[in-house]
Amino acid sequence: MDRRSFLKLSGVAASASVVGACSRTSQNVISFVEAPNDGANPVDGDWFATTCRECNAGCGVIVRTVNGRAKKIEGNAIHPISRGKACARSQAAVQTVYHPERLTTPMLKGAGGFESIGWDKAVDVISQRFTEAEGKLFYLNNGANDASSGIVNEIFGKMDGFLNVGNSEPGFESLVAGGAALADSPRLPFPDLDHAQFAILFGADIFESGPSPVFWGGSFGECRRGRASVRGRLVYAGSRLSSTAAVCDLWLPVPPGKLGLLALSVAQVVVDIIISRKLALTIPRNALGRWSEVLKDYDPEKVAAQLEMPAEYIHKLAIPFVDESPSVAIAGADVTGHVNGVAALDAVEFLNMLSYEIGREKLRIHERLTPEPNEGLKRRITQALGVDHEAQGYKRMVELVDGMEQGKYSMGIISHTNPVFDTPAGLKFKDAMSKVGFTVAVANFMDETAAEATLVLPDHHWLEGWSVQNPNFVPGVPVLNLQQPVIRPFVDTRSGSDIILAAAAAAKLKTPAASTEEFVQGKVKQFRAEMLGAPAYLGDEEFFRHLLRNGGWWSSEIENEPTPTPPDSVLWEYRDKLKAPEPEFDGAENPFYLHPFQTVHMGRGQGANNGWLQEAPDPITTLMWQFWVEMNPATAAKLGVVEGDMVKISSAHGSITAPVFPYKGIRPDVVAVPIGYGHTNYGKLATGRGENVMTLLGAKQDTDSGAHAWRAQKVKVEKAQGRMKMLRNAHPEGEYKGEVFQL
Amino acid sequence: MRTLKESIKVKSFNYKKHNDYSWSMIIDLDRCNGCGACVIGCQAENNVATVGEEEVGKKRNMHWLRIERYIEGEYPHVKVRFLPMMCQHCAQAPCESVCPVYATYHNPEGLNVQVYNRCIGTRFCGNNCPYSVRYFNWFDSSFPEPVNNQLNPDVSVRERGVMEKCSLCMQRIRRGKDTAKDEGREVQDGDIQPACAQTCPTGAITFGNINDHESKVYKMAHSGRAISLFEEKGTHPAVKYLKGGTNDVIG
Amino acid sequence: MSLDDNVKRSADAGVAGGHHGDVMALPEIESFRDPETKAAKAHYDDADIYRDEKGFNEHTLRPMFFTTKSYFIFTLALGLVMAQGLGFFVYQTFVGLGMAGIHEPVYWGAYIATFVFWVGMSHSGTIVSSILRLTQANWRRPILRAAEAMTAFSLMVAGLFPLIHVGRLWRAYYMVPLPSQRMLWPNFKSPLMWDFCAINIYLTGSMTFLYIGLLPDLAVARDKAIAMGNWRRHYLKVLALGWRGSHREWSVYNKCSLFLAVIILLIAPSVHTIVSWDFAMTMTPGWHTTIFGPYFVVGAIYSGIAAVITLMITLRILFNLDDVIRKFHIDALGKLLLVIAIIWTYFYFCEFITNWYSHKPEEWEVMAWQGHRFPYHLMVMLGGSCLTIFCLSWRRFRSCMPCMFALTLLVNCGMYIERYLIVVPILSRRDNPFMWTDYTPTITEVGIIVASFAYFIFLYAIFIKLFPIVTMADVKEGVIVSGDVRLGRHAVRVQVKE
Amino acid sequence: MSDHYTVLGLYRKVETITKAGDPIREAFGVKDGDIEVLSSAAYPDGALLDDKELLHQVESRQFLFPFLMGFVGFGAGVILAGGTGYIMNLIVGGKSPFTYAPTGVITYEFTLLFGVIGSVLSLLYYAGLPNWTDRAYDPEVADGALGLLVKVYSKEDQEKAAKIMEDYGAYKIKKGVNDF
Repeated sequence: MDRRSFLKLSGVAASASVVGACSRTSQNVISFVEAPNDGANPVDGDWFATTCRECNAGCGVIVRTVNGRAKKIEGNAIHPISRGKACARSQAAVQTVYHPERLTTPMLKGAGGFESIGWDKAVDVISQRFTEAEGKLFYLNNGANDASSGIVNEIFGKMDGFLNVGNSEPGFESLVAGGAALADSPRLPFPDLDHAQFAILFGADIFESGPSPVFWGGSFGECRRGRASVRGRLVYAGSRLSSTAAVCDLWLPVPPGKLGLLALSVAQVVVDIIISRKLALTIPRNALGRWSEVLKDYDPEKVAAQLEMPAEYIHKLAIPFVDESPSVAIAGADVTGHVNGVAALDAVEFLNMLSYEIGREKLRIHERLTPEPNEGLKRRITQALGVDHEAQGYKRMVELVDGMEQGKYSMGIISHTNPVFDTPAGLKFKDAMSKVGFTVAVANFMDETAAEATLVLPDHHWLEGWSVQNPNFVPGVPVLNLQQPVIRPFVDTRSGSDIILAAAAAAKLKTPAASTEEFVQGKVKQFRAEMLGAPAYLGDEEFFRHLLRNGGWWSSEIENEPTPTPPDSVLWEYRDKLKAPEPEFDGAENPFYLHPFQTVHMGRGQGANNGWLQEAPDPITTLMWQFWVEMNPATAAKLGVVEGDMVKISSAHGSITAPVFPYKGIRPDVVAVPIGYGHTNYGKLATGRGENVMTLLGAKQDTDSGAHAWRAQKVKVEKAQGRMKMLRNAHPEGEYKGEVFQL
Repeated sequence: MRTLKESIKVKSFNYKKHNDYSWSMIIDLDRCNGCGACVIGCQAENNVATVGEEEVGKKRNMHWLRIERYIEGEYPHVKVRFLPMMCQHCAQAPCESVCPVYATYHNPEGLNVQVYNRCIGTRFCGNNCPYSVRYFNWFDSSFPEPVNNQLNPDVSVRERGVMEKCSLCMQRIRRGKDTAKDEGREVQDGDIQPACAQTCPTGAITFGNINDHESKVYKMAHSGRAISLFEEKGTHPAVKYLKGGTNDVIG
Repeated sequence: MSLDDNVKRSADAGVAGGHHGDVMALPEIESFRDPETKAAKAHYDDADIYRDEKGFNEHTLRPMFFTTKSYFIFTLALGLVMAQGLGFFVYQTFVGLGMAGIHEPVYWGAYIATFVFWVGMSHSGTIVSSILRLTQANWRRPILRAAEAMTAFSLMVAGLFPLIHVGRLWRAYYMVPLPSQRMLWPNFKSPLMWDFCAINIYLTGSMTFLYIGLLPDLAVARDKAIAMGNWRRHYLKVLALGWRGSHREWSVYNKCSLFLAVIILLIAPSVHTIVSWDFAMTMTPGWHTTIFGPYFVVGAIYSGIAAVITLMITLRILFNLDDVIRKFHIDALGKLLLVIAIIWTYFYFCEFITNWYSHKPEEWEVMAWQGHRFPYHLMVMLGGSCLTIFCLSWRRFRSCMPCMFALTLLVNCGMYIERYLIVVPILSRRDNPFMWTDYTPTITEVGIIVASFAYFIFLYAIFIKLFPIVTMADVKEGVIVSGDVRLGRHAVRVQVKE
Repeated sequence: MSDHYTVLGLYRKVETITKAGDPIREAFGVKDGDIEVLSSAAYPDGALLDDKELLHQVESRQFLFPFLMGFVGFGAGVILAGGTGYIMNLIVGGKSPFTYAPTGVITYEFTLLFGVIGSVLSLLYYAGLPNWTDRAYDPEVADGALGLLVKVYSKEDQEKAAKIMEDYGAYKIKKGVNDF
């Protein structure tokens, strides 16, 4: 072969190989890329219904498990509270089951700190203490009306000296007390946002704190765009533009503690409108005149200066309140956090009563707008569970702390709550707790309270244990939640209530059941027998299974007791409650109002050890993994600080330093600090992250209900040394350029 | 095999004509309250890694779905807007054509698909995405024992050096289609719910087949409020948004 | 002045006509960079070494055959710098690209800016060489090799950066159209794929161009190496392909050079155009512009020519090549640089005024001379246009070696920053304002980039020791085809052109 | 082919070597391909030796190499870029599987690549390189000497040619066998 033909041939060979390269593989390539989940076939897994216990709202959830591992938590579609949805905290709970820092063994505090003891010994120690305590003990939980609370209450409830305390969320007690305004029993007010056209949110951060952000989210969605032709409109009044306020159509920065005044002023205008438009209400016309007389002090022109806004804005609230009926007024944390909380709540409730009257007159009222059906049934469920439904609230906490100080208790059981961390410094819980000889902490993780306890019992995660719950927050229908183990315990834990039962049995106390599971079954049986009457087609066993399948029981129909329409005379009795006392503040000499608030992710601090929640950007600040203090840019400028500069916030009770996050949506005289940061002993992720705002708070209480007035605090703010890079998701310049999306 | 002529004729817009399914997602901005449940839902469903404080500081968080927050106005007339942002699954996706290895392409059901094990990490797609919704694995994602027990078996854990992004819960779509096939029927509206749509408490997110003219998404996409983000770029996203109301209805 | 006069004179002087065993008595040189090398000078009868071809060969091959201690120290230092870069690179590969400062959505950072810079640098050599070859500019002759080598080496350096930059280096071969069981095939619609092809083809082309240009000089070096018994004879023998300078070889060779020059001239602009399309094909504001193709090409030629000047002056000083690389060469290159600077400034102005006039917020955010980017823009403006155009307009400046050295370095600093400004600020201020970020390179990136410069210099240093750095055959041809023609009272140097 | 003999005469002057070429050709009737000049630089065609005719043939064909290879490259580009789109049928960016512009870009690049290869092949083919055998050569050519190389077919002719070269001013003669 000569050179020339060789070259020719090799050239042909080269191009032929190129052709060959692309000819064969087509089908395979397509099939390959069409398996974008990398060939993994979707596994169905098993779905179990249970109840989310991350907070006390009692949302029904379903949990997907594959090969005995919980994979995903979703809302239970038939559950009346969650309505098929779940919040961030609930879904992040799978992370806590498999958290590397979970407690795995009972630990007794000895001379050299905690020592691991076996479960048998733990039961021995507790039973011995039970015997010694002779009923002089307290049980402190997170305010859930659940099985363990019921068990403890049934064992010790009748003993003299026993105290059952629920360390419930701040503001809860006031809400309950305010809700009691019209009904004759404590209850949470339940304004029907779903069907409202116009809503005024009085400091109600319903998506962040409030009971069940999930339920409120659904209600908001329904209100806003649930109907074809109507767009629900919301107005938020409060000192900080929270993420709830962010979705509202108008934000009114009302000074702290003045929301009751605003509500009354709106009511005054509403009554005037009713009179001037001659709306036919059940309230006699002359009675309306009397109301007008009562409310005349709250004429917008008179209170506008106090509310620091033009009087026209009050009219802007009141006119649609009548025109766009049905309307609701919702009170929340900014109302209940002050010493005049209950008074303000009453004012808000009065608005709701007026709204009901207007709505009915306009034939727009929905049966669920304001009533609280089946209050009796709910109470009966509580009683059947054996829980002390009055245990919750700050009043009991004060009683407990006093008792501990006086040495009343030789023993205490603290279950799934962290009062050392989340009660205000003014309460001095930690000091009091140290005076109790023997404290048992039932917990999943080591936290500040467990560290102070004598004995730490690792409890099952709520995905692993049995319980039954009567949620605090009942939107319209009575609910009995069932919590079942959806996975086998991942680490060597025991149900806290099982241990208590075992110890009580060993101490020869009367126990309601041998185990929690048995207790739950018994309660369901009792419930079926007492509350429902026994449906013939379901035996006890089947009924229990039915509940397991559904995740609990709730009346499928709204079983209305007729809504009490207060006759004028009753309403007239109410007139004394319509007042707007001046708010009082702890540290009133200080220049700034402190506005502690819950974020959607941290809760009261439970979420702080969860990587997902820490990394999820806060809705308003978009900060991740970080603690901050919000203040108005004008305030920051006055203090001479920019974003990331540290400031020291101090009150008589303590001080914290935090990086500044200037935020336009806050009053210039308010500094807002998130709750849930600043753990000192809560695992690697949470410890040392920020500071605990609770250390600033005094022990001011609501004058009417005795609830903790957690926003009645004024503080000093001064520039401190240091700077911190703010780990924000939004760019500090870009966050003002939303117009590029032409939304 | 198609002839060359046929193959030249195939254009992106034919998805809607030639396939049973064309998946679409509608996000009602009037409903979104920024609560972040979808973010965690997505994270749990798709094995999205957490990156830790240090990396977050460098803006390397991996959330496939993020909620953008914009602030408008001056105190006291401040308005905060939330905008859930995930892969928009553009019909004319800028990210797809620039990938040198076909690691991202458009599947016949109108989804923008990322094939992790083809990806070599040139990050060109990320540069060409106007929405900035593609995320890069800067390090090996850390799911140390025992956290790995949570991992969803349907979704792979991505190696370092590859791009990842929202798949509109591809595995759920497939499961939905499998179930429908087992039951011998078409996929019904509402059968398939991506994790975010499933969990959104306010019901702001709706998912469905836009080829089905009876479906919710079809009706919503044809309502007057529907917009596409960066419409002027001509990307034709499968994710559409419903505009919010006016700023100040009362004023 | 013809060559055989020289040869005759050499013969008369008893220099030529030696035998095979007559080893060249090259003088020992004390210092590697002693510009005066008086001993060397004394060897020739006067400064114009073109007259003595053998002397010219010896002189120009000296950098290749004689190495001083300082060279080794210098190379070792370069090696250390490269080693740290390699260390960073290996660490980054095993730990993850997070070691670099890039993040969402600044997915491309200093690596790509450096890549563009090096690709730009590569545009001097072959393109200048091709143009000058085709236009038969006589002054091109001594500088061709150095310029072409620069092309090849800067491309070799540039080619590393995509590899450094990809997330999965161990899968980077997916870009190569290799039929495999994995059924992977590259997407030829991706500008990155075009880029991949173009860079590789350009590298192939320019290496070929360099090699073909080297061929006759390799033969000369081969003969010297054999005569000296130097170890280089082994590879030189092979690489010279048995070249013996027959007329047929020369004729074919010239033709081939012509083909290559034309083809390279077609490839080179396409390469940087395609690099610019990596940006311009995206819909990122600030990148998505039609001007990028020519703008990049001009920028590339600009920085390339500046780099050639820098390099020429360096070689001239280091290897005592004052007589080969003369002031008028630098002056001529300076004029070329001036023209390119003006064109580049024109493009810069076009881009700027388009953005300024339309004032689209997302684009203006980047182009505006504001904030922390102000000094960068200033540097680009000074290095890139104002100062350059001003200075180069003066003949005295153009023939001042230190001035030109400093200016061309400044030009390349400016051009590096310009590349950085093209890549980074646009990505950090792009469409979605929520995702705006700021980017600073990390120590890893800086280390690797510094190492890339060291690598380039290292390659050059090695090249100088292995191959003739001056285009000897071209210079000789220049001597042959030129002569003095008397025009009245003047004797004018003219060149024969066909 | 039977043995051939070569004579290489080295000259110092262009004038001398140009004069030496013709007598040798005439003396033996040497064909164009059998006589050659060696130099260290490219002299214009015909400057040293009148072999224009032969070179003209070579030159006129040399362009075919890059040209034809360019066509091959064009085909490779089209097949690679266009064929990929045709076979893979993957929709990216809403573009049809086969697209003109990217195919054009790739084709352009490949055409030029093959053009480069063709040019090099033309050099190698027509210049007879690489050839690492020991051929008639003298290192002094590299230093500027000019060599006249002739191929003859008998010992006598070799001697005769050497004589002619010496007569015409060659300062050095090298004789060889089978090493043209």
